[in-house]
Amino acid sequence: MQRIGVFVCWCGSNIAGTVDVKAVSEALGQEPGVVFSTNYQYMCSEAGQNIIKDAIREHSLTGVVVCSCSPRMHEATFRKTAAAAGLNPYMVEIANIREQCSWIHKDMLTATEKAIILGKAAVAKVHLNAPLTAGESPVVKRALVIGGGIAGIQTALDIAEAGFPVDIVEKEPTIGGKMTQIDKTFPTLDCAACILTPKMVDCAQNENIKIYSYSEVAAVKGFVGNFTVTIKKKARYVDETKCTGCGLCTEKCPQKKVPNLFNLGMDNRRAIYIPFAQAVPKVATIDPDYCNMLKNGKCGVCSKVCTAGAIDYKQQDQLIEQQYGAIVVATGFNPIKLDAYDEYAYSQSKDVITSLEFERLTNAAGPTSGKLLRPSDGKHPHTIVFVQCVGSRDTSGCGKPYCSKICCMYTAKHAMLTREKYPDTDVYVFYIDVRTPGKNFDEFYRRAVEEYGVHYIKGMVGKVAPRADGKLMVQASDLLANEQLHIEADLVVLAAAIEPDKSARPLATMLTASMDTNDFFTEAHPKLRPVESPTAGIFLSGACQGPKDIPETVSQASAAAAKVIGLLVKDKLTCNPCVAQSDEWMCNGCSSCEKVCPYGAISYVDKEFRMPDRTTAIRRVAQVNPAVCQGCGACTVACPSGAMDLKGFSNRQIMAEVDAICK
Amino acid sequence: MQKLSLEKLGGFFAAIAEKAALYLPVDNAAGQAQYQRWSEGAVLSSALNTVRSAKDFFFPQTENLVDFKLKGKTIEITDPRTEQEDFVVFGVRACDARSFSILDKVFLADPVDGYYKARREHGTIVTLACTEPEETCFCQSFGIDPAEPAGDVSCWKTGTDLFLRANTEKGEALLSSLSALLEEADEAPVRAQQEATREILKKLPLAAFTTESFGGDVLKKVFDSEKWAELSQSCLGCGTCTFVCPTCQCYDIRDFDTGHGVRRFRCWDSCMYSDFTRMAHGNPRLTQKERFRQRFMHKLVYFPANNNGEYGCVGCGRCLAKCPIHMNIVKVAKTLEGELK
Amino acid sequence: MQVNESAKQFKPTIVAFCCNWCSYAGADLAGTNRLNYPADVKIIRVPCSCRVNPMFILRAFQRGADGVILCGCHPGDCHYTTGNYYARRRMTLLFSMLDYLGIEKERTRVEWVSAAEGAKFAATMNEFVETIVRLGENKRLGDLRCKQ
Amino acid sequence: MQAMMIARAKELLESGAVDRVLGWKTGEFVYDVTPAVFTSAEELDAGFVYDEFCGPNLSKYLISESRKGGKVLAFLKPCDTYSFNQLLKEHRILRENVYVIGVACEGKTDGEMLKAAGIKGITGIRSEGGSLVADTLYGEKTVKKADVLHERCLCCKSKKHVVYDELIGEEGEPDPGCGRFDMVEKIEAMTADERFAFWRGELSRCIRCNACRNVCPACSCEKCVFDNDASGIAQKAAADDFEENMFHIIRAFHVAGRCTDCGECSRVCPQHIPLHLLNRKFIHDINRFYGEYQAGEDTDSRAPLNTYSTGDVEPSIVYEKGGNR
Repeated sequence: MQRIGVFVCWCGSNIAGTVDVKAVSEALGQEPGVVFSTNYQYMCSEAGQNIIKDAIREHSLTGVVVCSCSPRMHEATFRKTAAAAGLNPYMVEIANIREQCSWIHKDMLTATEKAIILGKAAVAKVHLNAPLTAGESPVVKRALVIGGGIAGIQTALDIAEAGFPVDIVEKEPTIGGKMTQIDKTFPTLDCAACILTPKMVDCAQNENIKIYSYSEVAAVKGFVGNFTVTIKKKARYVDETKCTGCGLCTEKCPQKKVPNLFNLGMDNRRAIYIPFAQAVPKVATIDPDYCNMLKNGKCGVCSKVCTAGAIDYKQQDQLIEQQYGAIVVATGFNPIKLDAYDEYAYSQSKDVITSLEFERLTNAAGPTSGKLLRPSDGKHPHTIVFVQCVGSRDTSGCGKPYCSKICCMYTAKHAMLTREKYPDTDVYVFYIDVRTPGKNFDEFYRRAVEEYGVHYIKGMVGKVAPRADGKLMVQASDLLANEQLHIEADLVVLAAAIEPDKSARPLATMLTASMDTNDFFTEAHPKLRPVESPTAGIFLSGACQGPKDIPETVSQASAAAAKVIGLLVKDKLTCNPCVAQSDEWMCNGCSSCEKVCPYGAISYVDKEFRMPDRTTAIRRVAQVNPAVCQGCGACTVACPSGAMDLKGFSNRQIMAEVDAICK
Repeated sequence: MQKLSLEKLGGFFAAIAEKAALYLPVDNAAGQAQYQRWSEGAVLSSALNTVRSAKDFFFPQTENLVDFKLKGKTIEITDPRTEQEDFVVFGVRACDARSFSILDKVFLADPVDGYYKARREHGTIVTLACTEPEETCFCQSFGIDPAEPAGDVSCWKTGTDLFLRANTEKGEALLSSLSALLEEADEAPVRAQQEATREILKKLPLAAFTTESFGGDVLKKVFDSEKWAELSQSCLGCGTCTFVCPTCQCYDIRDFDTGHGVRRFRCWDSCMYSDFTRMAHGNPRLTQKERFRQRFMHKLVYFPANNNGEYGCVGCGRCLAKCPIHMNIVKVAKTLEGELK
Repeated sequence: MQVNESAKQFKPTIVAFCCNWCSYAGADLAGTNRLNYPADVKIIRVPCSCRVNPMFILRAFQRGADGVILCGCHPGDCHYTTGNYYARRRMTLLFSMLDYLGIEKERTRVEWVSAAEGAKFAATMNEFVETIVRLGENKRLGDLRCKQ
Repeated sequence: MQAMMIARAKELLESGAVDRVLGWKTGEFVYDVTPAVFTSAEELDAGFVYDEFCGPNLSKYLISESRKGGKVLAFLKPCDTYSFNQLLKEHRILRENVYVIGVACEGKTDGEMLKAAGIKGITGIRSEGGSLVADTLYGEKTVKKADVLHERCLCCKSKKHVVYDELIGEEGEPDPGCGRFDMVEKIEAMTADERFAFWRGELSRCIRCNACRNVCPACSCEKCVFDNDASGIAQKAAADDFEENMFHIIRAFHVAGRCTDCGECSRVCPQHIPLHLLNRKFIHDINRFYGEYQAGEDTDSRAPLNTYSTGDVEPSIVYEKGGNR
């Protein structure tokens, strides 16, 4: 039997105004197990807290009920009070007689009656409370960033700056991501490379940062504070430590017909390559699909010309295991495949290109060295049609239901730059809506229309038909003028929707991090915890969480870094003690609980039990990892035998409250 | 012996119901017979027997023993019992009639069970002779003659009449109170019916079944038999056999928190249940085999040992019909018999 | 459905399970804004709507509740991301079963109330209490032993 | 059929492929077969039976049998295999220790139905085409097989074995048109008052013998909440109408999405309460609200209550759909 103390707060007149606090403390004093009951003007004041402390000591209370404001307000306060007096903080329960009683009722009698019942419920609950102690788990002071795009780079740099070691895992041979392929950035129009490459170099030079390029995450074990991650370093057949990046091999390699993916296949590279001049690490990589030596053992030119002797045809994939305290996901995005959009003739005509391909066509390091020429005949295009929302805001099923967010702005940029460089070109932009929220975005868009005379037409393009003479017949509707348009275009640029990188889904499974139906990672709370995954210790940076432009990505990257730093500075993590717990004797090992756990906190072990008939049996039973469990209780209802219960909100406790309220 | 024409049966029931609560077997929604309080128009079931036995009337499945009320911090104890009304149970078969003598040995022996005693004193049992015994019947194995049922009043239902004979003072009292409806009768038709019934009894598949071999000093031998494992292997551990049994009399006492007090009640228990006779230290019968064995040891060995040879079974055959996996006292006895010979 | 004559005198007992993150905060907000709703409603705080076991709801009716309402974060906003989705399925099936057994379906209800929807909370409770008063005392799912 | 099964069982025992055989054993009368484990050819000859009375679903026994060491041969009827599969899914049966032989089933006869059909004092029975001819103490009686089948067999959901190591007899197919939800829909169409009256009438007969629970392959909990005093809702007897409702509602809820509709609960109920109508209500609702789902059909899909979709119907659907007022 508990020895319970009841403390009724007047909250000045906030409670005492409509609730007869004396009557409440007297009535509750009559409840079984209540050995002390009193009321005071402000329980949360120092004087009030002292009343509680003294009572705990004098009456050796084992439980405390405070009838006051919402627990969301002062539960923490009164728990500290109890702890200060040597009582386990989780032996305190709050009866909310202000927000949920005195403030909503005018009649003293009714309010008092209700306050008493709420108090009784709290007393009934405390009777079943048990002292809880928050567990602790150590923190490995090292972070992993998955993805080496601008998001990953920024996060890594910020964490490293704070003095913690960070590893970046990048699946491509170089870090930098999509931004390396972009020519200029809106709305400032400064060149992407100029602002990105210095950051890439910083990463390479920062002793706190280790870059695993041409690598992937193969497995993740553990939980917040200590994850064990297996990184698969793919064989690049070049010894990173020896390669000087001189590039001689990439010129001598006889295999010249390899589509250059960095330029989206618009030109060719060799079988051994360095993606681009500013690559980090600046190390050559052999493409095993095209290298004659690797395919049929005939060639070996690169190894002959390599003075550093870095070429190693025997190199194998390598598995590296590493401990981390926190993991940041920055897997980024890709434009969707446009094969489903025949009406735009993307697969039929070379002169129908995506916006990213357009970036390469206008980039000095691109296939045309920056001159805007038609891919088909290398002629200068005079009429260019930009089509917005290709696959975005598309509920037909073949596209994406969401807005890709960046297209409006980069299209305005493309249109503007084209008109600036080639004033003789006609530029049309077809749009559903032009969305320009963001600093200086709308001004930017208006400049495109007003200063650069880009033709913005509200309406969708119905069909793009390549003509024998190389022209592209663009058929579209002008919704404002309400007329059909036929444009003879030389070049059509499609603003393809963006989607999360394909590697994200399997990764999410490894991390037990949840994803939405579009494969974007879901945040712990859409408003209040936007850079954390619901899974403790997993953080989100950049477009893997939703479409973003560069400034947004960078700010989220830094936000994620801040969260990671906040975690890594801790030596130990105190876990929330109100977590689920499975009674192994009752557990059937049916896996229902595991299925509904959003955190992957439940695992199964085969345990030997001494059965009632004195035999021993191996049984599969659930175990909850208190460091991972967040205490939602989904598992407790999924469990038919009731083996799974939630500390602090146990079945018995909640039913006791129900009983007290209903009697 | 007296009789009344079946046409008058309704009036006869009405007359009884005027003086006391009358219960009789009636077909329920599921087409099975169950005892029901008589009301105008109630039709006596033609089924051989009810699913639940007549023991319910004297030893109900649940009954309140005592109430505790919390007044502030003091506890007030009250007896929930109200004045026991007189009642009549009509249509009890010979097997169930015998079951009362077995229950009496348990509840009326010192210390007397007041709750049970009160019901026995206020209840009048009117039995009805069987005419169409079924394959599951084996009451004759226990010296019961279904054609000559005991009870306060015995009845025989022929095609035209209901014959009645009082066997006890209670019975006399009941019949005399109904004399207006009854006429003196010649026993011949009853005798004829009995002969016919006894002919059928000889042909019953279990006519030869006997539990004699359990009479002697066989306790240890039976208890240690290897056969229990095999017999109990498919037992579900449900309480069907116990709850339809007219002689099972084990109960549990539990407290129910009503929110404003505690109600202490008793309810039937079953030795087949995993928590049967569980004590502070745990459960003395750890496996279903042991619990299963308990039931049959009790009926075939322990009970006769303590009650000069009377078995704890009346051969009503309910468990034979109702066990979900058709394991029953007959199969058990026959299997163990082999061991004893 | 029959309207209870003694509706005026009848003071129902109503249990409201509220998830800690949205609905309980919503209830607090209703209080902060002094939005009145009947005192018949008593709130029980649970971490998430998915913590509510059908057992609790039946228990409430057994002990004399006339109506039970479950409030949680709006689907998609669950603090634990998925809790209310599970709660939604569980309650849909449970309510459907109660209805199937002939228990007045209006006695049970689920509402999604965010931390910002104090007004919605108060309105919902007012409406729910009205419904229950109209239905009258819960006779079909109560336990006679628990009656005073 | 029976002969083939015995022969095969003997082979497997002899070859040492299996150590035990789980099947049905003859009884005192024609209809009282008992699930039993056989360990030798002699035992098989002495008592193994497979006939129209072999209703009991053997799957649940395999929870313990598969853990007793050695390998057990189990004969499973089509509907039994669904239970078996569901138990595999819940990790309750060690598959590697069970050799499953699927046996065809034409529907099983319900001994209780024979009695209900007025066939009493049965001493023997033989099948003649679509009818059963019974010798009784009161003469020969004939009844149509269809009239004395178990309810679950009258609307058999599937004659397909969803899991087996080998088959004896013809393999059948699932039957979506079996009409097993007709009665559920009939009840849904009643008024609330009628439904209440109907269920009170049925459930008030409950004697809480727990046969329905103990026979149920989905009710395989190590310790049932109703037997567990620590659960706070333990009940020994239904001391009040409420407890009857509570027990059956919670039981149905606990097996919702896991119940394969094997019909054992209704088969064993001594009071003939149509308990399957509770489980079927959940199955029917799940099919309607969340898409067709048959528990036991596979071992990898997610149980309806252990998953969700963001577009799920709101509980308020009960007010609109539900049953009529």
